[in-house]
Amino acid sequence: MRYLPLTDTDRSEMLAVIGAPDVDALFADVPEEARLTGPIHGLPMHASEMAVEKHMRKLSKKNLAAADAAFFIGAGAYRHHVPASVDHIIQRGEFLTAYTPYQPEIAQGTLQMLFEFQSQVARLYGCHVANASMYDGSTACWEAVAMAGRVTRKKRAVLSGALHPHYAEVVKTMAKFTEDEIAHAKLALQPQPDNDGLISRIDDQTSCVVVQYPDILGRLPDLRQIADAAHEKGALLIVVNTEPVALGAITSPGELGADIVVGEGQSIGVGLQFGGPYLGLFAVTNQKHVRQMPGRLCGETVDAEGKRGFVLTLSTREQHIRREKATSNICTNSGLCALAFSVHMTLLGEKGLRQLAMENHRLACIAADRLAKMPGVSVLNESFFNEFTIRIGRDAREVVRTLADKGVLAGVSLGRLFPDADGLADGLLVAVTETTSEEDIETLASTLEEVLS
Amino acid sequence: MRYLPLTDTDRSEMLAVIGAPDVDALFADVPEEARLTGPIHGLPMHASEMAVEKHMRKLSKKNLAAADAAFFIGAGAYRHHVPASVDHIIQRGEFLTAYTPYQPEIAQGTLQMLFEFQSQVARLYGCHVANASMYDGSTACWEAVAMAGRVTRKKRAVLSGALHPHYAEVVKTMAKFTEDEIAHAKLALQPQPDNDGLISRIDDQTSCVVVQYPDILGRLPDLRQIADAAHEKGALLIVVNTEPVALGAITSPGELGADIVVGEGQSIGVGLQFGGPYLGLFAVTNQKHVRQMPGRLCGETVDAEGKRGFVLTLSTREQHIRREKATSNICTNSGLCALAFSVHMTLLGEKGLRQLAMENHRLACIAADRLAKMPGVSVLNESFFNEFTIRIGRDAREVVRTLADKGVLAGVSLGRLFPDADGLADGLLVAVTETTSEEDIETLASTLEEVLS
Amino acid sequence: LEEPLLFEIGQTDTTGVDLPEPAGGPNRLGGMDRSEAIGLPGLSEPETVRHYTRLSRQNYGIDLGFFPLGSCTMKHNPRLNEKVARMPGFADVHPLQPVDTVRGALEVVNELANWLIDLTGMHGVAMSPKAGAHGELCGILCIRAALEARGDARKVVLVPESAHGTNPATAAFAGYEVEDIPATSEGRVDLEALKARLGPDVAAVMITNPNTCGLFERDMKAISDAVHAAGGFVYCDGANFNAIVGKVRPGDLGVDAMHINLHKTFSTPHGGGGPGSGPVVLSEALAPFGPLPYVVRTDDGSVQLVEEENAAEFRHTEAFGRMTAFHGQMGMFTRALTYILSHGADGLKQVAEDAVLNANYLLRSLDDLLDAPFGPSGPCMHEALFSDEGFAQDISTLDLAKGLIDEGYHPMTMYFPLVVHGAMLIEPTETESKAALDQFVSALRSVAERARAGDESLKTAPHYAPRRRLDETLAARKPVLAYQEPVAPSGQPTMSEQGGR
Amino acid sequence: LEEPLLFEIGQTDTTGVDLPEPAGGPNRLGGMDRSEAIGLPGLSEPETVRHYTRLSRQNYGIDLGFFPLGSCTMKHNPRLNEKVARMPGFADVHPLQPVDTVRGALEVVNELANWLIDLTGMHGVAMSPKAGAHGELCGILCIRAALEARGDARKVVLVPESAHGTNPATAAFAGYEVEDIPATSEGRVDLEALKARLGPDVAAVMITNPNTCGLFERDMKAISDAVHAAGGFVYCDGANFNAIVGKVRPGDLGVDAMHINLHKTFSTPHGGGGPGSGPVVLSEALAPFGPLPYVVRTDDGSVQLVEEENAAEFRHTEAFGRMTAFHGQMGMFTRALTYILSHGADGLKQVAEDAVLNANYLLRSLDDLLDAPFGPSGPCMHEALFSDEGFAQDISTLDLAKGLIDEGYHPMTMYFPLVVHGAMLIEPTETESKAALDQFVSALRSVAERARAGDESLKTAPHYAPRRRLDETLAARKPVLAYQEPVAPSGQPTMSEQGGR
Repeated sequence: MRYLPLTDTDRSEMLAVIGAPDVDALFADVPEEARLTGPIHGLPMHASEMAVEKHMRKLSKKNLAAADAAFFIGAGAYRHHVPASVDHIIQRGEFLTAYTPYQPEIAQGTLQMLFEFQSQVARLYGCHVANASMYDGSTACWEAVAMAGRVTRKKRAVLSGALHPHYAEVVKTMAKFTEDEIAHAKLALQPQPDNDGLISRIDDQTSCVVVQYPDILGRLPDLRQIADAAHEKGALLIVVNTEPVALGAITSPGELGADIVVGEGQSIGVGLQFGGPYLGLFAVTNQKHVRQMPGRLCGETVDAEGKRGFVLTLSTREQHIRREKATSNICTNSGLCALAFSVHMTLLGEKGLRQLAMENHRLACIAADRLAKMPGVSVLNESFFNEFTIRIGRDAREVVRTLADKGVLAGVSLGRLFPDADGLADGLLVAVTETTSEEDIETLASTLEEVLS
Repeated sequence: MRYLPLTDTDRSEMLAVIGAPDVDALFADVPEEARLTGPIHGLPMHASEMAVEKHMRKLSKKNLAAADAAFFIGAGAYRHHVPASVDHIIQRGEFLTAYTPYQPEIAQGTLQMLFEFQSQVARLYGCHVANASMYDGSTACWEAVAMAGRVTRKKRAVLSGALHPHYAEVVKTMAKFTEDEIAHAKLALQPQPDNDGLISRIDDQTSCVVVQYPDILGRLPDLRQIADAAHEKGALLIVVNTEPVALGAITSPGELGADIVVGEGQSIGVGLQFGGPYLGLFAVTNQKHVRQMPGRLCGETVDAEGKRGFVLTLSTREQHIRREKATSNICTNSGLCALAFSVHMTLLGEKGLRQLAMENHRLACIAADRLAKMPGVSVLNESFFNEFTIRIGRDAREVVRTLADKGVLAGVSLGRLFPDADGLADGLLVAVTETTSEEDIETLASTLEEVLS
Repeated sequence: LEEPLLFEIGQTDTTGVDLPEPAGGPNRLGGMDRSEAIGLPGLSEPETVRHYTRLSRQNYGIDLGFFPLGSCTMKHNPRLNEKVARMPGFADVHPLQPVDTVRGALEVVNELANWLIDLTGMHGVAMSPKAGAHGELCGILCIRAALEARGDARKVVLVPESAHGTNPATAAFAGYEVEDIPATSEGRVDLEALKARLGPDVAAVMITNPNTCGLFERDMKAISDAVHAAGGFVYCDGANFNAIVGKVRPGDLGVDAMHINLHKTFSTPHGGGGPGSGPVVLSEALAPFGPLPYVVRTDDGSVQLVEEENAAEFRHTEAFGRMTAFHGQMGMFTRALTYILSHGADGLKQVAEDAVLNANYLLRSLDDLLDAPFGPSGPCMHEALFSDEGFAQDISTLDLAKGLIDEGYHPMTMYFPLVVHGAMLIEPTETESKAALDQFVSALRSVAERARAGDESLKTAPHYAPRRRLDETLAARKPVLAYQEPVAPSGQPTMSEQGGR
Repeated sequence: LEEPLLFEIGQTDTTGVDLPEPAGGPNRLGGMDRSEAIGLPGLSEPETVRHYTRLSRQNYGIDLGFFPLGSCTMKHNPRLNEKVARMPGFADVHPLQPVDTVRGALEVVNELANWLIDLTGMHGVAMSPKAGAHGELCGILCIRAALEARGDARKVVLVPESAHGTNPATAAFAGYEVEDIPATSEGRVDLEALKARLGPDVAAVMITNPNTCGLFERDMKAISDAVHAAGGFVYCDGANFNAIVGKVRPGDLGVDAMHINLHKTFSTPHGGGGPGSGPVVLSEALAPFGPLPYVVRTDDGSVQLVEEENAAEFRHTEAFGRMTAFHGQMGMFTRALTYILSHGADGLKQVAEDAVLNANYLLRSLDDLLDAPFGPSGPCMHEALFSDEGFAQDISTLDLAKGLIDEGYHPMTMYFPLVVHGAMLIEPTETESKAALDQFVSALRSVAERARAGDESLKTAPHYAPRRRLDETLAARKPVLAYQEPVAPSGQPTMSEQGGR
């Protein structure tokens, strides 16, 4: 076994030191009848690196990689170009094989990176403080709802109908058990988000209003109005963002009145990976709320010689200290993804992020204009960043599958996202990023035309 | 430009410090008429990482990668499985982006690695001392011939006809200029190497005899007889090995009487890479010859506190000290490939190397037996390690091309290796390694049968 | 050379990418265009690589040396796993691609699920939980859903005091009251006390087995039987499954739900704090309630991924909901499966044996000098527990740990479990050689001698690390959680102020 | 922790791979079966990764900090280049595959060749030389072949005394007598002296331009004209091409042959000493003699790879032979082409400008404190040259260099070129930021002040490196070039003795 350094000689010598006749003697506390006598029957034995690599490559090749298709899928996970140096850095053994930085004297690399990450996220979101990351956007969204409950001591959350349905599902699942009430509007295919409808649901019992920006249809709600309405009723505004690149082009939620901003950070540095691991971002605009935040926080301090250094801090909120009184049961963050995000964001810088955002928007506009010209196709959105909704006059689920057979991954049908909803079946969500070429757009348009005709 | 940190502000500030009006003033010594005024006409401008990656990927996909074919090509470069950890280690910035270790106090990583590498190569070759690597096997071969001339003060080299023809061509090219005489036997398709013919060419003027082991047809000459004959005439025996994995199964050249052993180290750790960079190995059995060796040597010493350390040594042989009196003009070694070799060899260890060698041999025997059973095909070799010659009764160059169209890279035709030789055209060199599956062997046999029938 | 903060060396007009300048002109941003600066510093690529390479060298990782953190299982991370995870068919596929274009990815999920079910002797597995604690939550929610399905509103979850902090936090998050289960003097759950507490209000017992004292819960089967008899469920914290993988199946001991930390047992990288991955295996009783997406073995023995779309087809309509947006930690699944296939059924058994052998070797190489409170309780499993008994009055476990840093080692887990005073929990894992253990023992013995002798210099250790002891109190009292520009000297431009209102 | 030698920790029966045990039985090895042990130690994979990771941390690299080695051009190595070189279509193809299966690889060679020809203004390029010195040899052999083809048996090659050591060694290796060309007091070739020496016995002049004093050879065109008039050829050492790429084409200055160090100008990694790659561009006069494989631009403007097979088709039958077994350093070609495409024609020009700007900035930031012998000769190109003039009597350039190590820097090139006493050659390259240069200047100034003041502690520097000064004399006097087992204490088994006789 290539990963096991002990030789049989070592094992004998060690058993002698321990005073055990054989290794099974060390398992004496396992009831004999439960002890397995040999390798589990029917499972394969160990294999060489070459054999395992071949097997996994075979499985990998059974998938259509995005790079090999004309690719337009988004809906909460976006394909962006990640610079090669990002992947190089996250594979440095000192980052990859380190543990949670509980011994700060020999973990300043991870800690300084987390401090920089928190600072980057806070600025991107227009917030005061960000935590050191969470599992993903959907779980961060629920943590925000739970936190709003702690802050306001109320148990009713109002969810926008244009919140990502998986996010809403996670919130509702958790709320079932915490016995929070969730008021969730229905989504309708309108050119503009239904702010008025949302606001009408806010009442004095409302802990928070959850709005996605850009929303699941790609539209850009004006958050100020909702923020004012929420604050008036003593509720917090939670803004969910699933495409951080957008914030290079549009005003940040924090600047528009959000109290908690959460989102998915996958777009920057992380890659698609069939859905995970991703990167939950979590930030607050009000410093007073910091001690109600879930997840790890890294803070600045000094060492015994007065040198600046960083430590995990405010851990009295956390489960390993507070146990059942913790703000969350969360224990890990998404450290390596946070590193990837931070490295990529450093490479971009403000200048690169703005350029990237505008390049995404430019290509999305080209795509929207091209598709709008097609017979039988209409573009729903009045506003969008890099993703928009088209209506194609027939069930989009079927069309998406047909296009996939032709090597075009055309987007996400609203029927797949909202299987139980009425009136959405002909909607198709189309995402365009800097990785989309104008040739890809032409391929989408011509193949779609072929399929629809 | 993502690789250029200076901003325009920096540039202006720096020009002010220098006292130059603009950057062109710094090129004042370039004659004005030769100065280019703008980017060279007709060449493309800078491109994003994504655009360059796409372009290069397109070119990459125009090649048939060995992993996607049934693969049997050898003839001096062999496809072996390289563990993923090898590539991880050579990409550590501290190894990848270091320079030649001229400042040993901050280059002990490279130096200790080279010392270990030299020790590994010396043991593998059965030699006393190995150098820190050279460009590749073919150039190491010429360096050995040149060194034999310095040691013996004679200028006639006898080359076996079964030496890799590219190696022989490199030796002959260099000898033209140094005015050495090269006696090169013709290759004939015999089941056994023509030792007697080779020995008959050795005379008192002979500086060295150059024999490949296993030879270009895959045969295993008994070196002892040649060693004795050479030494009797005061000539050195140079043994060339192009497949180091073989030495896990067969006795090393040093143990059989070689004076200089050179070879290609690519099989261990380096990969195919369309021919380069590869790894020249160079070792001698006689300690007295060390000061006539070409290339870098790393030696053990102590530091001012008495701690063990390593330095480049005996550099009085080298060009940067001796200039026109140097033993070679060589300046770089193949350091990163040497590291890859050393890491892979460490993972193998003696046990793994022997297992690897015997697995290669086992599969090669299966392939030889399978092909020998085919009508119209005969196996030439009486002995072989992982490569052997078959005769297929018609021009093999054409057959190889036809098989390639069918996704089978069947081996190397002798007609391609020896374009001017008679009587070799129906020979095909077939290499089999641990990466070859029995299914691949069956594919080769059945496709070959189809083409030949 | 100290590495400055990114915010001290980067500039908002520097970038390490080559993208076109925006053309300007009209856009479709609906008037939400950003007008203010964000304040994000950039670096060119050479500066970026250097910044993070230098930072990395302030870190300790398993690649650098022994990392004996008990309960954290810092074992070798094979590079093959990293390579496989980056194959385009895994790394470059979107979770919402049509199913026909991701058959290979689903096979990975299914193959891994199959192994997890077989290795644990369970019935089904929820693959989506994002980490161990998320898995715990998933398991407890399954239990609650199962109880609710039979109209049983139990309110209490019993947790041993030595449990991971996540256990009580999870139970509380799921709406339960948490009560302690006492331990016996030998460091195991007190079976009789447990039995006495069981009743119609107890929804579940959460047991860590092997437990956090490094001991196997001998009475596990009896505990399960008692809990089941009282109408409750048994949750097993699988954080320490690495000690028993291939040696005993939790399903055979009556466990109803257990999460598996893929990063511990199956060596996906810890990455400085994540990402984790915590699939939850479930018994037949709980399987119907597992969240979507879910993997189940069907009657013909094949393993199937169940999502909202096909829940009815696989009769999985009682799923309690969804725990995360997509399928779970796919990138960790590929790594874990690669690891499992590399070891095979024989190798995984050897993993457990070598891990336990290494831990007992450490225990017996140290217990003459360090107090091992449960040393007489029999062999330990994958980790060895010591207390600070015998240290000089003013030397603490913390001091010893910081002293170990000066010897070139990452310290062990300190002050956990809480049941032992000044606890030190040492987990060697199976990927350490005997030579590495011997070297560590000798270093630890030397520090322990100093701790017993009251060597004052330990109190200011570490002396040779990138930083001396850091002031954690200051950090918590005056939290500085994001970079703020220093007040600019007059005449100098400042970088944009920190964003926000 | 010191890292032991592999031979001290490895065992011949340990392996980090999983391969089947040989079955034994008959074989076809023709009786050459190995019977003796080899003595190769092995390590498991975790131990291997740790051994080399630890070793790596004893190294300094460009990723860690400024690396101002003059004439060595230590610039940033983009990771994109590494990624591209590993694409299966480049990394996993055999040099002897049928040509139709490697069209993309040949296109890489051709695209790169095309750029090299255009950037240098030359006629053809021999791609196969494996490194700079190999390229020099190739160029000189082309010259000799061209002379022989016209029956001209010239015997002498002229080389400036400031040349790289490879220049005279190459000329000697190619069978020439080497004679020095003197330099003027301002550090350039003495044109009049050169002209006086030219004659029918002079085969070639080898000039480094920009030269090793960091200066551009103003009279290059006049030199070329004079050499050509005397019937000789001009070889240009292209090691410093990075200073002028995109700014001036050597072909326009009359150069007949020039090698290009891909690792210097086009940033393929140095890797601790190689591999290099040294394609040689050739003038119309020399192009017919370029070795195979060779790349030529045909009349229709396309670029073609010429091998033995198609030499006649491309009228390239006068090739002087073959310099290496296969096509050259393909893995470096992919990296260099990636680098070139990233910069483009505009970016490469910027590379030269920023490299020269950085060097002049250093020169002028230091020349008040360090003697710059050719400072008055005008702007330097890509590197700045200083002497030890003004140091205290007993402090040498070596001492200053070792003192810089203690400041966290790799030293500059020392004692080269030989024409300056105690030479220090500093090359910043274009990938250093102004901030990095300012920090270096301040460190170097502090060490230089100490050197002038005669600070004795410099003589024992470095004090803070992994090693203090190493005894190079001992290493050369009693060479220990391979590991030898210590004599075993009685009763202990030894590892197999070192192989061989």
